Amino acid sequence: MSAREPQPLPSLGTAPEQQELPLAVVLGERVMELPADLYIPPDALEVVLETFEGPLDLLLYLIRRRNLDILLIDVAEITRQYIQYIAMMEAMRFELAAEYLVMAAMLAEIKSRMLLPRQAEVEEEDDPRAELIRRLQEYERFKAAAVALDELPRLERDLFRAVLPAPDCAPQRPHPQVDLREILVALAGVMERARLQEHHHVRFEALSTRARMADILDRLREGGFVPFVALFQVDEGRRGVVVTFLAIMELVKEHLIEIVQAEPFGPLHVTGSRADVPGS
Amino acid sequence: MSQDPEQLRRIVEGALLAAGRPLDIAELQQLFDPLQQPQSEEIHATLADISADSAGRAWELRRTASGYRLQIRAELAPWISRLWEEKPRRYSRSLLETLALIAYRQPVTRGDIEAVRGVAVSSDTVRTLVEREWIRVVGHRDVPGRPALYATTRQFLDYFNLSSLDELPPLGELQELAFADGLELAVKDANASAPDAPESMESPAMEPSREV
Amino acid sequence: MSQDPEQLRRIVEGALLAAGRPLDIAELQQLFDPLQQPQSEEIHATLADISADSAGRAWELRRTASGYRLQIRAELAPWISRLWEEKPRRYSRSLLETLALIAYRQPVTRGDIEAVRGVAVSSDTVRTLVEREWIRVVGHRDVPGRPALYATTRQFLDYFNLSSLDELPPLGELQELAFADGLELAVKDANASAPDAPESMESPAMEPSREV
Repeated sequence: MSAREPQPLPSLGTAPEQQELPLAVVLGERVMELPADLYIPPDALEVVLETFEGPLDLLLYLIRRRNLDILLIDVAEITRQYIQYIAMMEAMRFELAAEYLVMAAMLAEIKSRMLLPRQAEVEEEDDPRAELIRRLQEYERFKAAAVALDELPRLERDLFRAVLPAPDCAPQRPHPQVDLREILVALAGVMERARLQEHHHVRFEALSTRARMADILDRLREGGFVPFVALFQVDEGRRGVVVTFLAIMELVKEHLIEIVQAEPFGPLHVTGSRADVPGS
Repeated sequence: MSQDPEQLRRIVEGALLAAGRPLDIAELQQLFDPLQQPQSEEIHATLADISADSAGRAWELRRTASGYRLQIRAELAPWISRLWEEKPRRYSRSLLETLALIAYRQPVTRGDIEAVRGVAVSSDTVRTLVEREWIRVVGHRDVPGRPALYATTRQFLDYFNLSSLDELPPLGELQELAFADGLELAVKDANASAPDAPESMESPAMEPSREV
Repeated sequence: MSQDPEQLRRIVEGALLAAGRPLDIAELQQLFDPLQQPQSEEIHATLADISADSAGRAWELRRTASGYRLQIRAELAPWISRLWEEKPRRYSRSLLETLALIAYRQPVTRGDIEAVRGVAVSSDTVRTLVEREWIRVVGHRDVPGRPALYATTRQFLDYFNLSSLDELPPLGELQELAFADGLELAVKDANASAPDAPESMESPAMEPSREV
């Protein structure tokens, strides 16, 4: 199993690393006419040869062909047939994987060993046929498993997904969840960074004042003048009044709003800073 | 040649469920061997049968310009659409910092936030917060460029279960948080110590030298 | 919270039809608002209902490795397959044998497969199987060259209508095979002496595929 990909059969006599193997047997038995005991009509031979999945497959084929009812087969006969087949393949210029030659060598070796006087007790492990039989059996199981797999009902051939168009619906993207703590940690981080930059001292007013500043700006967005006193809500009590007052002062300081008085001692009005009022 | 009506229905039903596109009468006929093709009247009757059967099911039979198709009823959209719901992302640190600064310093401009953070605030960040309805524009500062002033919204308070901004923890406590991640912070307790008088406006962190 | 069973059934049925892929119980529960999610028992009951209802119809509910799906019954394939011009793809013996070896012996290396098949496994075959998402690399064997170990995927099981590897057809008994010369070598337990593949010595009895 040295070669990954099938490769053209080299001239058998010159196959370099096969020298010590009895490939001469192959050459010796090479026949250019169709063997008489091939079971395949000559015109189908090409097709059949192409379908073999390797030497084990070819060997299994040969054994099973001869062996439909007989369990035992003559290794010499099988070897002879195998070699005839690969000779045919070679003659027909099939791209033969090196595996076929290795198998030919293995068979030839088994055959030659069978010809030697048999020793009384042959350990099974020493019998070169044991390994071959094991491999053939193993391969045959998976060959059958592949057939069974192919017969399983499968999508796109036997089964079809029932798929209907979905109703129009914009895919929803849920908003990220945020924990208040994350905001606080973020703020703390910013402030720490700002503190390290000496020139960026950050001042924070009371949050109630900040919130009220936003509320007041919001009320003034549409332009025009709002009576100063209208910004205060009596039901908020003294604390609310203080907060609103501080918010207004801060907004004035930041030039976000203006306080105007049409006449001395007249009512105060508040308006968004001038540029904020369209047309002014 | 006439088909067993049950089998005919199964085949037409199966084809409509598998096709995922409209099939016209001719296409439905061509599912059969030429010698066994049902008449178009038979197909029509089968379709009527299928349509009647679909009452109370997830699908309905619709006739479109290019033929008949089964489709999932529109009223199931709210559930079905969750099949394609994206996983919620997480907000970036810069977004959270921006949100925090708006919450604590509102109303502020992008420039104000950038001055504190020391880095630019992306338009995406602001847009995301506006789309989430957590911040809104409450005005414009009267300086060149008239930058928008941002403040938090009612929805922001609701999301964080606050009745007012006062319930945000005071900044003094935040100092201790600066490097303490995952610190348990009881918002309620913080509220109890929220400043409510002018003099408490100046907590340790806040020297009055503010940059605009 | 319990749902109206009729509505629950419509929603599950609709989702299975819209998804175009198997959905598991958790995915079906997540079609609902967190506060209204049916219990898994309710989902199971609904699926049983849908399955019972499909008797005699074109479709069937099938549980495969990734979940539940509605599919057109195999006996209708002769008609339904005419919807598509293209003939279903056929797979070569070498691809199927390679796939079978991976399915029954996983995790295996290319070398393991070649040892059984007696012939090189082409890179094309492996690439095709990986691209179909039927196999994937699950690790590397700690030997020189660190060859990739392949295993089958959930998509493989889904495609072949299986809910787990246990449902693969049982691997056949070793066929009797022997050479004649009086010395019969019926190797009964060839499996146990497989060379250089510790993992593959486990019985082909298929552990559940290792999905991450």
